[in-house]
Amino acid sequence: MTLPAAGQPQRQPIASDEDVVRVRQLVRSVAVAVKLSLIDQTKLVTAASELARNTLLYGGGGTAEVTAVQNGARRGVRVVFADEGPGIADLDLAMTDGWTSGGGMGLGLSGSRRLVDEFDLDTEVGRGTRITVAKWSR
Amino acid sequence: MTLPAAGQPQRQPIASDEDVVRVRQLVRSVAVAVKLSLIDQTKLVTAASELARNTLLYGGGGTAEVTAVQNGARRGVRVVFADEGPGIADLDLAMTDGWTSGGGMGLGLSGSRRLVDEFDLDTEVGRGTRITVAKWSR
Amino acid sequence: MDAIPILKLDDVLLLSIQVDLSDQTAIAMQDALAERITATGARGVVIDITALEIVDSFIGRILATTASVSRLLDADTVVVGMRPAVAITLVELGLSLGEVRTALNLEKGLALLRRAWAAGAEDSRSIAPTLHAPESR
Amino acid sequence: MDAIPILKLDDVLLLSIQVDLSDQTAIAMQDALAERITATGARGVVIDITALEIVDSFIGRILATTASVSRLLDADTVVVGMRPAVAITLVELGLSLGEVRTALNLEKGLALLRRAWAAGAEDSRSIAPTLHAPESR
Ligand SMILES: Nc1ncnc2c1ncn2[C@@H]1O[C@H](COP(=O)(O)OP(=O)(O)O)[C@@H](O)[C@H]1O
Ligand SMILES: Nc1ncnc2c1ncn2[C@@H]1O[C@H](COP(=O)(O)OP(=O)(O)O)[C@@H](O)[C@H]1O
Repeated sequence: MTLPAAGQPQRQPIASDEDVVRVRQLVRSVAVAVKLSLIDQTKLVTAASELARNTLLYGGGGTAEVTAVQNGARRGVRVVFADEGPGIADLDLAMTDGWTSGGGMGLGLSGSRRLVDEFDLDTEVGRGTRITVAKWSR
Repeated sequence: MTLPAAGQPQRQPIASDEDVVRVRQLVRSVAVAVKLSLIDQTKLVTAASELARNTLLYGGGGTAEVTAVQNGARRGVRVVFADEGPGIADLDLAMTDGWTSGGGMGLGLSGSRRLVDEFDLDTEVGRGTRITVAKWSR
Repeated sequence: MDAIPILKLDDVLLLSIQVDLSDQTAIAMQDALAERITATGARGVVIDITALEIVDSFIGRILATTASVSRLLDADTVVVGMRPAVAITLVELGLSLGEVRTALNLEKGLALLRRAWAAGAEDSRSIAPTLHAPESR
Repeated sequence: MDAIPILKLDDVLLLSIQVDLSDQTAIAMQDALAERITATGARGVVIDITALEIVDSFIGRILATTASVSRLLDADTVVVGMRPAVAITLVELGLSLGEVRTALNLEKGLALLRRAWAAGAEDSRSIAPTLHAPESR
């Protein structure tokens, strides 16, 4: 599990298309700072892009909180996406490759889970959704 | 969500093949009036054509109601298709790309959802079907 | 119900769709075209959709099946004049026109047919369409 | 919203994506490209993504649908310059770019188009893309 945080969390509101781009840039800068490999940076930023878009489109907007974390000798990046949208009623369905309630590709949740080392999803219908992901240096 | 209506709704009965053409023409004229881009006009009119045909073929006829709408600075078009036909028993199936109970391509519902910004489907078996779509200026 | 005139240019039939196409008109077009191919022995068909403001799944399917029917009657079909907005919408709708050949305009469509015939003397199915039918209940 | 410049090299349009692509910019790119294909009669499109640090499912879909739209407008598309990390990530994400053709760089992309056109005079659908629509509710 992700334990002691090695840096201050940085928050990025997600209220527009451009904010999704800003989330990518913020996540990349922290991933570079903790020295993730180029491939791991790319995987994490891609996952963050998917989840930030979901926060915007389905969650009605929200925030991303990006933190440099440390666990023994390993450094990493943790990102928390939070919204107060409708929540996800059928999580199994939502996590299925190819399933979308909108017009998407249905790969955002299932695909981003494959791209990160930790993936934790907390949702309540009518209350909102909170997704925490982390990626660690090797 | 679509809120204050900026224009009077215009109704077009859907009882024949030619009425489907009239729905397209009415939707296009309102889309032009609210200054949707040519591409967005085309997407909306195409979705309307699909849904009007469904109203005719599966709903046994009905109406289309077309309204110019406003939401802050953005203008848009809302179209409501209503019939008192058999309703849709299995909505997941009906929304699946390629599924048709008749001889169609099975792209009317799923495809038109991709073409619009808002898509809301309300149906009850034995009572009828009501589909509301909206497209907004960018 | 307006009929769609079918012109003959040498061995090519030319349909120019000018009306806002109702489903019945589209079906009538397809039927009339098949008769004309057989009556004239035409080797090619050009369907000009420059005037069409939308192509939905019904009309798209008619274009695809028209190409398939023509192919069975030994004529190749090219659809010309598709508007950019129509192309974008068709793809987002999820419709594939199967193997329907397209060209920018009438001249390019005719040139395409001539090229295919010249190159494909030994293989006249070179621009053959296939229709992918949807899964259905 | 930054626009993406579209250059013309003979009968090929070249888009070089330099910005960190927002969804709206990607859609605007697709729309502008379709108009330019029709306006210029271009036969090919090369999309250079050398500068793109990530391709997520939205941008990946735009690349795939752009190829399908171009095909309907009778132009072939090649995506060039994909970074290795992007390719690895796309596969792990589970995204298929459909039949989008790729090449290492601009020169190889142009060569691919020329080769396809030369070989495919009798069958110019040689690099035709198809779009597989996702399953949905
Ligand atoms: N933050 C969220 N709030 C509510 N619903 C969500 C959220 N994120 C995802 N979902 C639901 O899960 C579905 C699957 O999401 P995803 O796998 O990212 O595919 P896509 O974004 O292409 O639809 C979405 O279509 C949506 O219904
Ligand atoms: N207004 C309606 N009333 C009842 N059933 C409908 C209605 N609209 C769609 N359906 C059902 O949903 C199915 C899928 O519709 P659609 O995706 O438009 O494909 P298609 O029109 O090609 O059959 C139809 O075959 C029909 O069974």
